Amino acid sequence: MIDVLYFAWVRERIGLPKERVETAAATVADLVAELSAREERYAAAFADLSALKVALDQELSDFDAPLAGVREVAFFPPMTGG
Amino acid sequence: MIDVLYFAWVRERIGLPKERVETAAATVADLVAELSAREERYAAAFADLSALKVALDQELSDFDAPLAGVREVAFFPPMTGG
Amino acid sequence: MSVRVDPAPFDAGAELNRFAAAQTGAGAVVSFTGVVRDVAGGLLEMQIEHYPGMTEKAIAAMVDTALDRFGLTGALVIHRHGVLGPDDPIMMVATAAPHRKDAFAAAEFLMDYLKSRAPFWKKEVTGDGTGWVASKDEDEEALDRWGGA
Amino acid sequence: MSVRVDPAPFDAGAELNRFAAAQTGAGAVVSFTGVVRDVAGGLLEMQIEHYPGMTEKAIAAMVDTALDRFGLTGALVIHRHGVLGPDDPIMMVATAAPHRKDAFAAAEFLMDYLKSRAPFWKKEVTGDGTGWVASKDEDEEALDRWGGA
Repeated sequence: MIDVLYFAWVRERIGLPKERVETAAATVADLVAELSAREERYAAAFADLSALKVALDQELSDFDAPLAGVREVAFFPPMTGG
Repeated sequence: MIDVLYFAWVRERIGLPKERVETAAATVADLVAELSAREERYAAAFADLSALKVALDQELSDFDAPLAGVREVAFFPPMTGG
Repeated sequence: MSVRVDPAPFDAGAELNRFAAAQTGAGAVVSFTGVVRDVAGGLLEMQIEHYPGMTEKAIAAMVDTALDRFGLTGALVIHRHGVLGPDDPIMMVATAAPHRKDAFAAAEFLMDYLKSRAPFWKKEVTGDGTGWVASKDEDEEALDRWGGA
Repeated sequence: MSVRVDPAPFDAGAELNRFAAAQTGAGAVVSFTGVVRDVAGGLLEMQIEHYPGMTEKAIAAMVDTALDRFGLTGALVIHRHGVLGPDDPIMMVATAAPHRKDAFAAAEFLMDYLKSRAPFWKKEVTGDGTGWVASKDEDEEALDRWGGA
Protein backbone atom coordinates (compact mmCIF):
# COMPACT_ATOMS: atom_id res chain seq x y z
CA MET A 1 0.00 0.00 0.00
CA ILE A 2 1.23 3.41 -0.97
CA ASP A 3 -0.15 6.92 -0.40
CA VAL A 4 -0.59 8.79 -3.68
CA LEU A 5 -1.05 12.56 -3.52
CA TYR A 6 -2.12 14.96 -6.25
CA PHE A 7 -1.68 18.73 -6.31
CA ALA A 8 -2.87 21.73 -8.34
CA TRP A 9 -4.45 20.82 -11.71
CA VAL A 10 -3.46 17.17 -11.30
CA ARG A 11 -5.62 17.07 -8.18
CA GLU A 12 -8.46 18.84 -10.01
CA ARG A 13 -8.27 16.58 -13.05
CA ILE A 14 -8.20 13.36 -11.05
CA GLY A 15 -10.77 14.75 -8.64
CA LEU A 16 -9.17 13.90 -5.32
CA PRO A 17 -6.18 15.07 -3.29
CA LYS A 18 -5.02 11.71 -1.97
CA GLU A 19 -5.70 8.00 -2.12
CA ARG A 20 -4.22 4.74 -0.89
CA VAL A 21 -3.19 2.49 -3.73
CA GLU A 22 -2.57 -1.24 -3.68
CA THR A 23 0.17 -1.74 -6.23
CA ALA A 24 3.07 -3.95 -7.19
CA ALA A 25 4.49 -1.32 -9.57
CA ALA A 26 8.27 -1.43 -9.67
CA THR A 27 8.80 2.18 -10.77
CA VAL A 28 6.91 5.47 -10.81
CA ALA A 29 6.31 5.01 -14.54
CA ASP A 30 4.73 1.60 -13.83
CA LEU A 31 2.44 3.19 -11.24
CA VAL A 32 1.47 5.91 -13.71
CA ALA A 33 0.63 3.23 -16.31
CA GLU A 34 -1.51 1.34 -13.76
CA LEU A 35 -3.41 4.47 -12.74
CA SER A 36 -3.87 5.63 -16.34
CA ALA A 37 -5.39 2.27 -17.23
CA ARG A 38 -7.98 2.66 -14.46
CA GLU A 39 -10.05 5.56 -15.71
CA GLU A 40 -10.05 8.31 -18.29
CA ARG A 41 -9.48 11.07 -15.67
CA TYR A 42 -6.16 9.45 -14.70
CA ALA A 43 -5.16 9.01 -18.32
CA ALA A 44 -5.97 12.69 -18.92
CA ALA A 45 -3.95 13.85 -15.91
CA PHE A 46 -0.93 11.73 -16.88
CA ALA A 47 -1.18 12.33 -20.64
CA ASP A 48 1.97 14.47 -20.79
CA LEU A 49 4.54 13.41 -18.22
CA SER A 50 6.93 16.16 -19.35
CA ALA A 51 4.44 18.61 -17.79
CA LEU A 52 4.54 16.78 -14.44
CA LYS A 53 6.88 16.30 -11.53
CA VAL A 54 6.97 13.52 -8.98
CA ALA A 55 8.14 13.41 -5.36
CA LEU A 56 8.91 10.19 -3.47
CA ASP A 57 8.58 10.48 0.29
CA GLN A 58 8.63 14.28 -0.13
CA GLU A 59 11.82 14.42 -2.20
CA LEU A 60 11.78 15.37 -5.90
CA SER A 61 12.47 12.31 -8.01
CA ASP A 62 12.09 10.89 -11.52
CA PHE A 63 9.54 8.79 -13.33
CA ASP A 64 12.00 5.94 -13.75
CA ALA A 65 12.80 5.80 -10.02
CA PRO A 66 12.03 2.51 -8.19
CA LEU A 67 9.13 2.43 -5.72
CA ALA A 68 10.62 -0.15 -3.36
CA GLY A 69 10.28 1.08 0.23
CA VAL A 70 8.45 4.28 -0.80
CA ARG A 71 5.42 5.16 1.32
CA GLU A 72 4.29 8.40 -0.32
CA VAL A 73 4.21 9.39 -3.99
CA ALA A 74 3.08 12.85 -5.09
CA PHE A 75 2.30 14.08 -8.60
CA PHE A 76 2.10 17.76 -9.46
CA PRO A 77 2.88 20.37 -12.14
CA PRO A 78 6.07 22.47 -11.95
CA MET A 79 6.09 24.67 -8.88
CA THR A 80 5.09 28.33 -9.11
CA GLY A 81 5.76 29.70 -5.62
CA GLY A 82 7.82 32.68 -4.58
CA MET B 1 38.50 83.25 -6.65
CA ILE B 2 37.65 79.64 -6.17
CA ASP B 3 36.38 77.65 -3.18
CA VAL B 4 38.66 74.73 -2.39
CA LEU B 5 37.31 71.97 -0.11
CA TYR B 6 39.16 69.12 1.58
CA PHE B 7 37.67 65.94 3.02
CA ALA B 8 38.76 63.03 5.22
CA TRP B 9 42.54 62.68 5.60
CA VAL B 10 43.18 65.40 3.02
CA ARG B 11 41.32 67.80 5.31
CA GLU B 12 43.27 66.55 8.33
CA ARG B 13 46.64 66.77 6.61
CA ILE B 14 46.05 70.28 5.28
CA GLY B 15 44.40 71.32 8.53
CA LEU B 16 41.29 73.00 7.24
CA PRO B 17 38.04 71.99 5.54
CA LYS B 18 37.71 74.87 3.10
CA GLU B 19 39.44 77.98 1.84
CA ARG B 20 39.04 80.61 -0.85
CA VAL B 21 41.94 80.62 -3.26
CA GLU B 22 43.00 83.38 -5.63
CA THR B 23 44.41 81.52 -8.59
CA ALA B 24 45.01 81.76 -12.32
CA ALA B 25 45.60 78.00 -12.61
CA ALA B 26 44.36 76.63 -15.92
CA THR B 27 43.80 73.06 -14.76
CA VAL B 28 43.31 71.12 -11.54
CA ALA B 29 46.90 69.88 -11.81
CA ASP B 30 48.11 73.50 -12.01
CA LEU B 31 46.12 74.36 -8.88
CA VAL B 32 47.59 71.34 -7.08
CA ALA B 33 51.11 72.50 -8.07
CA GLU B 34 50.40 76.03 -6.77
CA LEU B 35 49.03 74.74 -3.46
CA SER B 36 51.87 72.22 -3.02
CA ALA B 37 54.42 75.02 -3.51
CA ARG B 38 52.84 77.01 -0.67
CA GLU B 39 53.57 74.86 2.34
CA GLU B 40 54.77 71.41 3.30
CA ARG B 41 51.34 70.31 4.56
CA TYR B 42 49.87 70.85 1.07
CA ALA B 43 52.81 69.07 -0.57
CA ALA B 44 52.27 66.15 1.84
CA ALA B 45 48.54 65.97 1.13
CA PHE B 46 49.05 66.07 -2.63
CA ALA B 47 52.17 63.85 -2.71
CA ASP B 48 50.37 60.93 -4.38
CA LEU B 49 47.61 62.09 -6.72
CA SER B 50 46.76 58.49 -7.60
CA ALA B 51 45.41 58.23 -4.02
CA LEU B 52 43.16 61.26 -4.51
CA LYS B 53 39.99 62.21 -6.30
CA VAL B 54 38.77 65.62 -7.36
CA ALA B 55 35.30 67.05 -7.87
CA LEU B 56 34.56 70.23 -9.82
CA ASP B 57 31.33 71.97 -8.82
CA GLN B 58 30.29 68.72 -7.08
CA GLU B 59 30.89 66.43 -10.06
CA LEU B 60 33.73 63.89 -10.11
CA SER B 61 36.41 65.03 -12.53
CA ASP B 62 40.10 64.59 -13.43
CA PHE B 63 43.33 66.31 -12.53
CA ASP B 64 43.84 67.45 -16.12
CA ALA B 65 40.38 69.10 -16.30
CA PRO B 66 40.28 72.86 -16.99
CA LEU B 67 39.24 75.20 -14.15
CA ALA B 68 37.61 77.85 -16.35
CA GLY B 69 34.19 78.75 -14.90
CA VAL B 70 34.57 76.39 -11.94
CA ARG B 71 33.51 77.82 -8.58
CA GLU B 72 34.16 74.87 -6.25
CA VAL B 73 36.99 72.34 -6.26
CA ALA B 74 37.08 69.47 -3.75
CA PHE B 75 39.92 67.07 -3.00
CA PHE B 76 39.38 63.78 -1.18
CA PRO B 77 40.45 60.15 -0.96
CA PRO B 78 38.39 57.40 -2.67
CA MET B 79 34.92 57.16 -1.13
CA THR B 80 34.14 54.52 1.49
CA GLY B 81 30.42 54.90 2.10
CA GLY B 82 27.73 52.28 1.95
CA MET C 1 17.53 29.59 10.55
CA SER C 2 13.85 30.33 10.50
CA VAL C 3 11.26 28.94 8.09
CA ARG C 4 7.55 29.70 8.31
CA VAL C 5 4.82 28.36 6.00
CA ASP C 6 1.60 29.88 7.14
CA PRO C 7 -1.68 31.27 5.76
CA ALA C 8 -1.46 34.30 8.07
CA PRO C 9 -0.39 37.73 6.78
CA PHE C 10 3.01 38.93 7.98
CA ASP C 11 4.54 42.35 8.62
CA ALA C 12 7.65 42.49 6.42
CA GLY C 13 9.15 45.47 8.25
CA ALA C 14 8.69 43.95 11.69
CA GLU C 15 10.12 40.63 10.43
CA LEU C 16 13.12 42.43 8.94
CA ASN C 17 13.83 44.28 12.19
CA ARG C 18 13.46 41.16 14.30
CA PHE C 19 15.72 39.21 11.94
CA ALA C 20 18.39 41.93 11.77
CA ALA C 21 18.46 42.33 15.56
CA ALA C 22 19.21 38.62 15.96
CA GLN C 23 22.34 38.70 13.75
CA THR C 24 25.89 38.84 15.08
CA GLY C 25 28.75 40.04 12.89
CA ALA C 26 26.55 40.82 9.91
CA GLY C 27 27.47 43.98 8.01
CA ALA C 28 24.83 43.36 5.37
CA VAL C 29 21.15 42.43 5.59
CA VAL C 30 19.11 41.83 2.43
CA SER C 31 15.37 41.28 2.24
CA PHE C 32 13.06 40.30 -0.58
CA THR C 33 9.29 40.62 -0.41
CA GLY C 34 7.06 39.12 -3.08
CA VAL C 35 3.70 40.79 -3.64
CA VAL C 36 0.58 39.53 -5.48
CA ARG C 37 0.50 41.38 -8.78
CA ASP C 38 -2.60 41.93 -10.85
CA VAL C 39 -0.80 41.38 -14.15
CA ALA C 40 -3.70 41.20 -16.59
CA GLY C 41 -6.13 43.37 -14.60
CA GLY C 42 -9.24 42.09 -12.86
CA LEU C 43 -7.51 39.74 -10.41
CA LEU C 44 -9.92 38.97 -7.58
CA GLU C 45 -7.79 36.55 -5.60
CA MET C 46 -4.68 34.41 -5.72
CA GLN C 47 -4.99 30.93 -4.24
CA ILE C 48 -1.77 29.29 -3.11
CA GLU C 49 -1.73 25.53 -2.69
CA HIS C 50 1.19 23.72 -1.11
CA TYR C 51 2.35 20.27 -0.06
CA PRO C 52 2.42 20.25 3.75
CA GLY C 53 5.46 18.46 5.05
CA MET C 54 7.45 18.55 1.84
CA THR C 55 7.28 22.36 1.71
CA GLU C 56 8.96 22.81 5.07
CA LYS C 57 11.57 20.15 4.34
CA ALA C 58 12.40 21.54 0.90
CA ILE C 59 12.77 25.09 2.20
CA ALA C 60 14.83 24.01 5.20
CA ALA C 61 17.22 22.17 2.86
CA MET C 62 17.60 25.28 0.65
CA VAL C 63 18.25 27.46 3.67
CA ASP C 64 20.86 25.04 5.01
CA THR C 65 22.61 25.09 1.65
CA ALA C 66 22.52 28.89 1.53
CA LEU C 67 23.83 29.32 5.09
CA ASP C 68 26.80 27.14 4.27
CA ARG C 69 27.49 28.22 0.70
CA PHE C 70 27.36 31.98 1.39
CA GLY C 71 28.66 32.02 4.96
CA LEU C 72 25.48 33.63 6.26
CA THR C 73 25.00 34.64 9.88
CA GLY C 74 21.31 33.84 9.41
CA ALA C 75 18.43 33.43 6.98
CA LEU C 76 14.66 33.75 7.16
CA VAL C 77 11.96 32.42 4.81
CA ILE C 78 8.25 33.13 5.18
CA HIS C 79 5.76 31.85 2.60
CA ARG C 80 1.99 32.15 2.81
CA HIS C 81 -0.59 29.78 1.42
CA GLY C 82 -4.37 29.97 1.11
CA VAL C 83 -6.31 32.86 -0.37
CA LEU C 84 -4.57 36.19 -1.01
CA GLY C 85 -5.69 39.43 -2.64
CA PRO C 86 -3.94 41.82 -5.04
CA ASP C 87 -1.02 43.68 -3.40
CA ASP C 88 -0.87 41.19 -0.50
CA PRO C 89 2.67 40.12 0.43
CA ILE C 90 3.06 36.43 -0.56
CA MET C 91 6.45 35.67 0.87
CA MET C 92 9.69 37.09 2.12
CA VAL C 93 13.31 36.08 2.35
CA ALA C 94 15.95 37.76 4.51
CA THR C 95 19.67 37.00 4.58
CA ALA C 96 22.56 38.41 6.61
CA ALA C 97 26.29 38.08 6.04
CA PRO C 98 29.53 39.91 6.87
CA HIS C 99 29.68 41.27 3.29
CA ARG C 100 26.98 42.55 0.96
CA LYS C 101 27.90 40.35 -1.97
CA ASP C 102 27.12 37.17 -0.03
CA ALA C 103 23.89 38.53 1.44
CA PHE C 104 22.63 39.51 -2.03
CA ALA C 105 23.71 36.25 -3.67
CA ALA C 106 22.08 34.17 -0.93
CA ALA C 107 18.78 36.04 -1.22
CA GLU C 108 18.73 35.51 -4.99
CA PHE C 109 19.73 31.86 -4.57
CA LEU C 110 16.87 31.28 -2.11
CA MET C 111 14.38 33.05 -4.36
CA ASP C 112 15.44 31.06 -7.42
CA TYR C 113 15.10 27.78 -5.53
CA LEU C 114 11.84 28.73 -3.84
CA LYS C 115 10.31 29.58 -7.23
CA SER C 116 11.08 26.24 -8.80
CA ARG C 117 11.78 23.73 -6.04
CA ALA C 118 9.42 24.51 -3.16
CA PRO C 119 6.04 22.81 -3.69
CA PHE C 120 3.71 25.79 -4.06
CA TRP C 121 1.20 26.34 -6.86
CA LYS C 122 -0.62 29.57 -7.65
CA LYS C 123 -4.10 29.85 -9.06
CA GLU C 124 -5.53 33.15 -10.23
CA VAL C 125 -9.20 33.98 -9.86
CA THR C 126 -10.53 36.75 -12.09
CA GLY C 127 -14.01 37.82 -13.16
CA ASP C 128 -13.49 35.67 -16.27
CA GLY C 129 -12.67 32.46 -14.40
CA THR C 130 -9.76 30.72 -12.77
CA GLY C 131 -6.42 29.49 -14.03
CA TRP C 132 -3.27 27.91 -12.68
CA VAL C 133 -0.21 30.12 -13.08
CA ALA C 134 2.18 28.45 -15.53
CA SER C 135 5.81 27.96 -14.59
CA LYS C 136 8.28 29.99 -16.61
CA ASP C 137 11.27 28.63 -18.48
CA GLU C 138 13.28 31.55 -17.14
CA ASP C 139 12.59 30.40 -13.58
CA GLU C 140 13.98 26.96 -14.33
CA GLU C 141 16.93 28.51 -16.17
CA ALA C 142 17.65 30.79 -13.21
CA LEU C 143 18.81 27.69 -11.31
CA ASP C 144 21.58 27.06 -13.82
CA ARG C 145 23.75 29.86 -12.48
CA TRP C 146 23.94 28.14 -9.09
CA GLY C 147 25.22 24.93 -10.57
CA GLY C 148 21.88 23.24 -11.28
CA ALA C 149 19.64 20.65 -9.62
CA MET D 1 12.33 58.56 -5.63
CA SER D 2 13.45 59.30 -2.11
CA VAL D 3 16.95 60.17 -0.93
CA ARG D 4 17.82 61.04 2.68
CA VAL D 5 21.26 61.96 4.00
CA ASP D 6 20.89 62.50 7.70
CA PRO D 7 22.73 61.92 10.98
CA ALA D 8 19.55 60.55 12.61
CA PRO D 9 19.04 56.82 13.17
CA PHE D 10 16.35 55.22 11.03
CA ASP D 11 14.00 52.26 11.47
CA ALA D 12 14.73 49.94 8.53
CA GLY D 13 11.53 47.92 8.99
CA ALA D 14 9.30 50.98 9.16
CA GLU D 15 11.08 52.47 6.13
CA LEU D 16 10.61 49.22 4.19
CA ASN D 17 6.90 49.08 4.98
CA ARG D 18 6.36 52.73 4.08
CA PHE D 19 8.30 52.27 0.83
CA ALA D 20 6.49 49.07 -0.16
CA ALA D 21 3.06 50.57 0.55
CA ALA D 22 3.80 53.43 -1.86
CA GLN D 23 4.55 51.16 -4.84
CA THR D 24 2.09 50.40 -7.62
CA GLY D 25 2.50 47.34 -9.81
CA ALA D 26 5.58 46.05 -7.99
CA GLY D 27 5.71 42.30 -7.51
CA ALA D 28 9.16 42.45 -5.94
CA VAL D 29 10.62 44.64 -3.21
CA VAL D 30 14.29 44.30 -2.22
CA SER D 31 16.00 46.02 0.70
CA PHE D 32 19.61 46.27 1.77
CA THR D 33 20.68 47.48 5.20
CA GLY D 34 24.33 48.18 5.97
CA VAL D 35 25.40 47.82 9.60
CA VAL D 36 28.56 49.04 11.39
CA ARG D 37 30.76 45.99 11.87
CA ASP D 38 33.46 45.71 14.49
CA VAL D 39 35.83 43.85 12.17
CA ALA D 40 39.05 43.87 14.19
CA GLY D 41 37.43 44.02 17.63
CA GLY D 42 37.52 47.02 19.95
CA LEU D 43 35.63 49.44 17.69
CA LEU D 44 34.35 52.33 19.81
CA GLU D 45 32.76 54.41 17.11
CA MET D 46 32.52 54.92 13.37
CA GLN D 47 32.62 58.52 12.14
CA ILE D 48 31.10 59.19 8.76
CA GLU D 49 32.08 62.36 6.96
CA HIS D 50 30.36 63.49 3.79
CA TYR D 51 30.30 66.32 1.25
CA PRO D 52 27.01 68.17 1.76
CA GLY D 53 25.45 69.12 -1.53
CA MET D 54 27.47 66.74 -3.67
CA THR D 55 26.25 63.73 -1.69
CA GLU D 56 22.59 64.38 -2.41
CA LYS D 57 23.27 65.20 -6.06
CA ALA D 58 25.41 62.11 -6.62
CA ILE D 59 22.87 59.79 -5.00
CA ALA D 60 19.94 61.36 -6.85
CA ALA D 61 21.78 60.79 -10.15
CA MET D 62 22.42 57.12 -9.29
CA VAL D 63 18.78 56.63 -8.32
CA ASP D 64 17.57 58.25 -11.57
CA THR D 65 19.81 55.93 -13.54
CA ALA D 66 18.57 52.87 -11.62
CA LEU D 67 14.88 53.80 -12.00
CA ASP D 68 15.32 54.04 -15.74
CA ARG D 69 17.75 51.18 -16.34
CA PHE D 70 15.83 48.59 -14.29
CA GLY D 71 12.28 49.84 -14.85
CA LEU D 72 11.71 50.35 -11.13
CA THR D 73 8.40 51.49 -9.68
CA GLY D 74 10.44 53.24 -6.98
CA ALA D 75 13.70 53.44 -5.06
CA LEU D 76 14.77 54.66 -1.64
CA VAL D 77 18.23 55.54 -0.33
CA ILE D 78 18.99 56.52 3.27
CA HIS D 79 22.59 57.18 4.39
CA ARG D 80 23.63 58.43 7.80
CA HIS D 81 26.64 60.58 8.66
CA GLY D 82 28.17 61.66 11.95
CA VAL D 83 29.09 59.36 14.82
CA LEU D 84 27.79 55.77 14.84
CA GLY D 85 28.41 52.82 17.15
CA PRO D 86 28.97 49.11 16.45
CA ASP D 87 25.84 47.39 15.11
CA ASP D 88 24.20 50.70 14.19
CA PRO D 89 22.53 50.74 10.78
CA ILE D 90 24.57 53.00 8.48
CA MET D 91 22.41 53.05 5.40
CA MET D 92 19.67 51.34 3.50
CA VAL D 93 18.53 50.96 -0.07
CA ALA D 94 15.13 49.70 -1.18
CA THR D 95 14.01 49.00 -4.75
CA ALA D 96 10.72 47.81 -6.24
CA ALA D 97 9.99 46.43 -9.69
CA PRO D 98 7.45 44.22 -11.45
CA HIS D 99 9.97 41.33 -11.45
CA ARG D 100 12.48 40.15 -8.85
CA LYS D 101 15.47 40.13 -11.17
CA ASP D 102 15.24 43.88 -11.76
CA ALA D 103 14.63 44.70 -8.10
CA PHE D 104 17.71 42.69 -7.06
CA ALA D 105 19.92 44.08 -9.83
CA ALA D 106 18.90 47.66 -9.04
CA ALA D 107 19.66 47.25 -5.33
CA GLU D 108 23.10 45.84 -6.10
CA PHE D 109 23.72 48.57 -8.68
CA LEU D 110 22.84 51.28 -6.15
CA MET D 111 25.02 49.68 -3.47
CA ASP D 112 28.00 49.38 -5.81
CA TYR D 113 27.68 53.02 -6.85
CA LEU D 114 27.07 54.30 -3.33
CA LYS D 115 30.21 52.53 -2.11
CA SER D 116 32.52 54.13 -4.65
CA ARG D 117 30.80 57.20 -6.07
CA ALA D 118 28.90 58.86 -3.22
CA PRO D 119 31.17 61.17 -1.21
CA PHE D 120 31.23 59.48 2.19
CA TRP D 121 34.34 58.61 4.19
CA LYS D 122 34.49 56.33 7.21
CA LYS D 123 36.86 56.70 10.15
CA GLU D 124 37.16 54.02 12.79
CA VAL D 125 37.88 54.91 16.41
CA THR D 126 39.26 52.09 18.58
CA GLY D 127 41.05 51.99 21.91
CA ASP D 128 44.30 52.00 19.93
CA GLY D 129 43.58 55.16 17.97
CA THR D 130 41.76 56.27 14.84
CA GLY D 131 42.10 55.38 11.19
CA TRP D 132 40.37 56.15 7.91
CA VAL D 133 38.82 53.08 6.31
CA ALA D 134 40.67 52.34 3.08
CA SER D 135 38.75 51.87 -0.14
CA LYS D 136 38.86 48.36 -1.59
CA ASP D 137 39.88 47.44 -5.10
CA GLU D 138 36.94 45.05 -5.19
CA ASP D 139 34.55 47.95 -4.61
CA GLU D 140 35.96 49.79 -7.61
CA GLU D 141 35.91 46.59 -9.67
CA ALA D 142 32.30 45.96 -8.72
CA LEU D 143 31.36 48.92 -10.94
CA ASP D 144 32.76 47.18 -14.02
CA ARG D 145 29.82 44.82 -14.32
CA TRP D 146 27.46 47.76 -14.81
CA GLY D 147 29.46 49.12 -17.71
CA GLY D 148 31.87 51.35 -15.81
CA ALA D 149 32.16 55.04 -14.82
